[in-house]
Amino acid sequence: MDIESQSGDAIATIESSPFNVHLDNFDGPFDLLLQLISRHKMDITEVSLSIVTDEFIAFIRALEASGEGWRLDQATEFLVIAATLLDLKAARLLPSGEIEDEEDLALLEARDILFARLLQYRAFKEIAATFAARIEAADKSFARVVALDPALSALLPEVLIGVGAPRFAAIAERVLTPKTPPVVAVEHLHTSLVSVTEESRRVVEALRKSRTLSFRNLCSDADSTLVIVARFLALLDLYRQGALRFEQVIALGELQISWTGSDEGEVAASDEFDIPVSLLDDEEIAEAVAETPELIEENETEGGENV
Amino acid sequence: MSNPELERSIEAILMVVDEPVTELTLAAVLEQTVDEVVAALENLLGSYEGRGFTLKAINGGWRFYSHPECSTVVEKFVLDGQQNRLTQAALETLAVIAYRQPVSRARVSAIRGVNVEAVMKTLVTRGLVEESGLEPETGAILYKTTSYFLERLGLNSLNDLPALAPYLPDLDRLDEVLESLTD
Amino acid sequence: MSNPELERSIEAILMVVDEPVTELTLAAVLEQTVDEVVAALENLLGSYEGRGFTLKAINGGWRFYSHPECSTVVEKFVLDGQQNRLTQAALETLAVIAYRQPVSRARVSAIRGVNVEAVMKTLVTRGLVEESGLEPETGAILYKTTSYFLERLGLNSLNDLPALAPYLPDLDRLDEVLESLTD
Repeated sequence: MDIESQSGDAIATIESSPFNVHLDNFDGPFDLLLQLISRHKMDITEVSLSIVTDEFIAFIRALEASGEGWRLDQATEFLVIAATLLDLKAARLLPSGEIEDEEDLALLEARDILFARLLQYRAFKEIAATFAARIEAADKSFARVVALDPALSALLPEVLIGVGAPRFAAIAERVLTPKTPPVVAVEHLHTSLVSVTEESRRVVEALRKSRTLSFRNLCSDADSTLVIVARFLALLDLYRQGALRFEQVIALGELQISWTGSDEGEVAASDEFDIPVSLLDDEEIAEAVAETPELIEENETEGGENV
Repeated sequence: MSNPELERSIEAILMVVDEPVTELTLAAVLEQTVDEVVAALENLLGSYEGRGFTLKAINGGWRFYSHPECSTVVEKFVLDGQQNRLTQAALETLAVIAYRQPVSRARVSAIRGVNVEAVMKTLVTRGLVEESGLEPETGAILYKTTSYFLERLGLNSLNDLPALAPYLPDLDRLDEVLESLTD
Repeated sequence: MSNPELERSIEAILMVVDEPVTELTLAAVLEQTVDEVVAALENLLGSYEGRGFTLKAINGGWRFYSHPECSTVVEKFVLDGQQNRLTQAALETLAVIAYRQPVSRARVSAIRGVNVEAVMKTLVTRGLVEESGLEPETGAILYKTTSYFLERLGLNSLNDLPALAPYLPDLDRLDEVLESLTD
């Protein structure tokens, strides 16, 4: 992809401004694109596709190294971003106003569609914020729900249940179904549950001792994939607290973790991953995944220093 | 708290409660003296002149009622309207009681996720549900369905209620689930 | 029946109901046209300015509600079930469904740029979204918002949703392009 070399300058300017993405709302490739555009007030087409590609591959490799293997959802998400970026770049390379043949026209249309898609995505994101505000407002009003006055109910004809027994049972079934997303029950499994809080303590201990460790080393004594995942989550949480740095000198290389936190004392471990009763459900996995691009953010900075 | 604000708060409370509320309770919640609350209630009462509702104190508790002069339309509405048909809320509450009886009101509330006080009272008034002793641990009143309920649903006994899917939590598990929700 | 009398009757009826009453029901019981009933409801609504309660229509049904500004005191009396907060992902997915309904999961995914399977399931479980037939060409299940969705957002109808247009910059051809995306 030789077009990438042209964007080298643009990347330098990205590095000069702190790349500080708030990831609590991150959800999907359009989000990442939007954040790149809006936070840096830059043309999306100036992003180096090769750097973004390297970051994603490194990220996927890190997962692979952790024993997690390729995660299909993350890999496909990457492909969507890469394809979108590629289309945008291709469209940008067209000289504006000089449409010579039908292929040019098609590319311009592709660009329009991509931007329209982004704009549409952003519109729904903003609308969602008004939904949250409306729900909050609606929650502040309480409906008057009162029993019929006994004097009045004495006037009533025989009560009509209005449904037959099967329909009545269906209603009971619906109402009695817990109103939370179904959670996979794991009580019947014999694996002991892994605690991120606990693994976080081990990670902190190991890093304080060795200062720098590769993720591979950090997980060398892990006896299950769950432990590796828990340590990975613990690392993300510690990174968020600013207690460590990630380094990955070359794409696809080892992920090095350096301790930058205090040498003593308790490091507060987030217990958000340690959910009682169950494994993470889909939504929570999605949320955990959404946080992982913090790695990318760090890599981008590191990569920039090396350029 | 200025008087208009006090009156407004009292209106808001009385509009959504089903049980009459005493002046003492209002005074305690609103952090006012009973005299101030009584004065506010009297002001409110005066301001409802000509409206279709009014405030009444019964047994020391205040509540909104429709105005006696409007009883004809209210009765017509109750008879004409689909009031002999159970509302969705009543139907859902009845379903919970039928399948989980005997059950306390608090537990039905927890399952349905809303306050069921008024609906329970309607079900009792309509003769579909009745009290059935006290819960030993909490002393809460337990409710069960009546034989009139079976008759209206066209069943001979509770055993004829269609079975529910086996995956639904029973009462014991339900408590755990509910607890995990509020933790 | 003069207007004040109509308004008074409506107030009296709304005071005894345990579920929302439509304008049509009111018109039938009070032997008035729907337009007259609507005008009376609007008059009433205006006359409650500054009071602790208000009238609201959700999905076409009218009821008395406590005023949102009084929520703090009312909450001390009303112990509703815990309302679950929606995640950002759920809110955004809900927004897409609300504006594009009926819509297939694949199309929502395309707009959001992510797989929405888990979030859709959550929305259905919470009763905010329901299935609404099949897409004729693909056979994919279509989804739409429920009346509970309207209730949670405090909307009378989907028409009361804010217009999407102001959230989209005014670009030439954007509408065409957007249509080509969602069609």
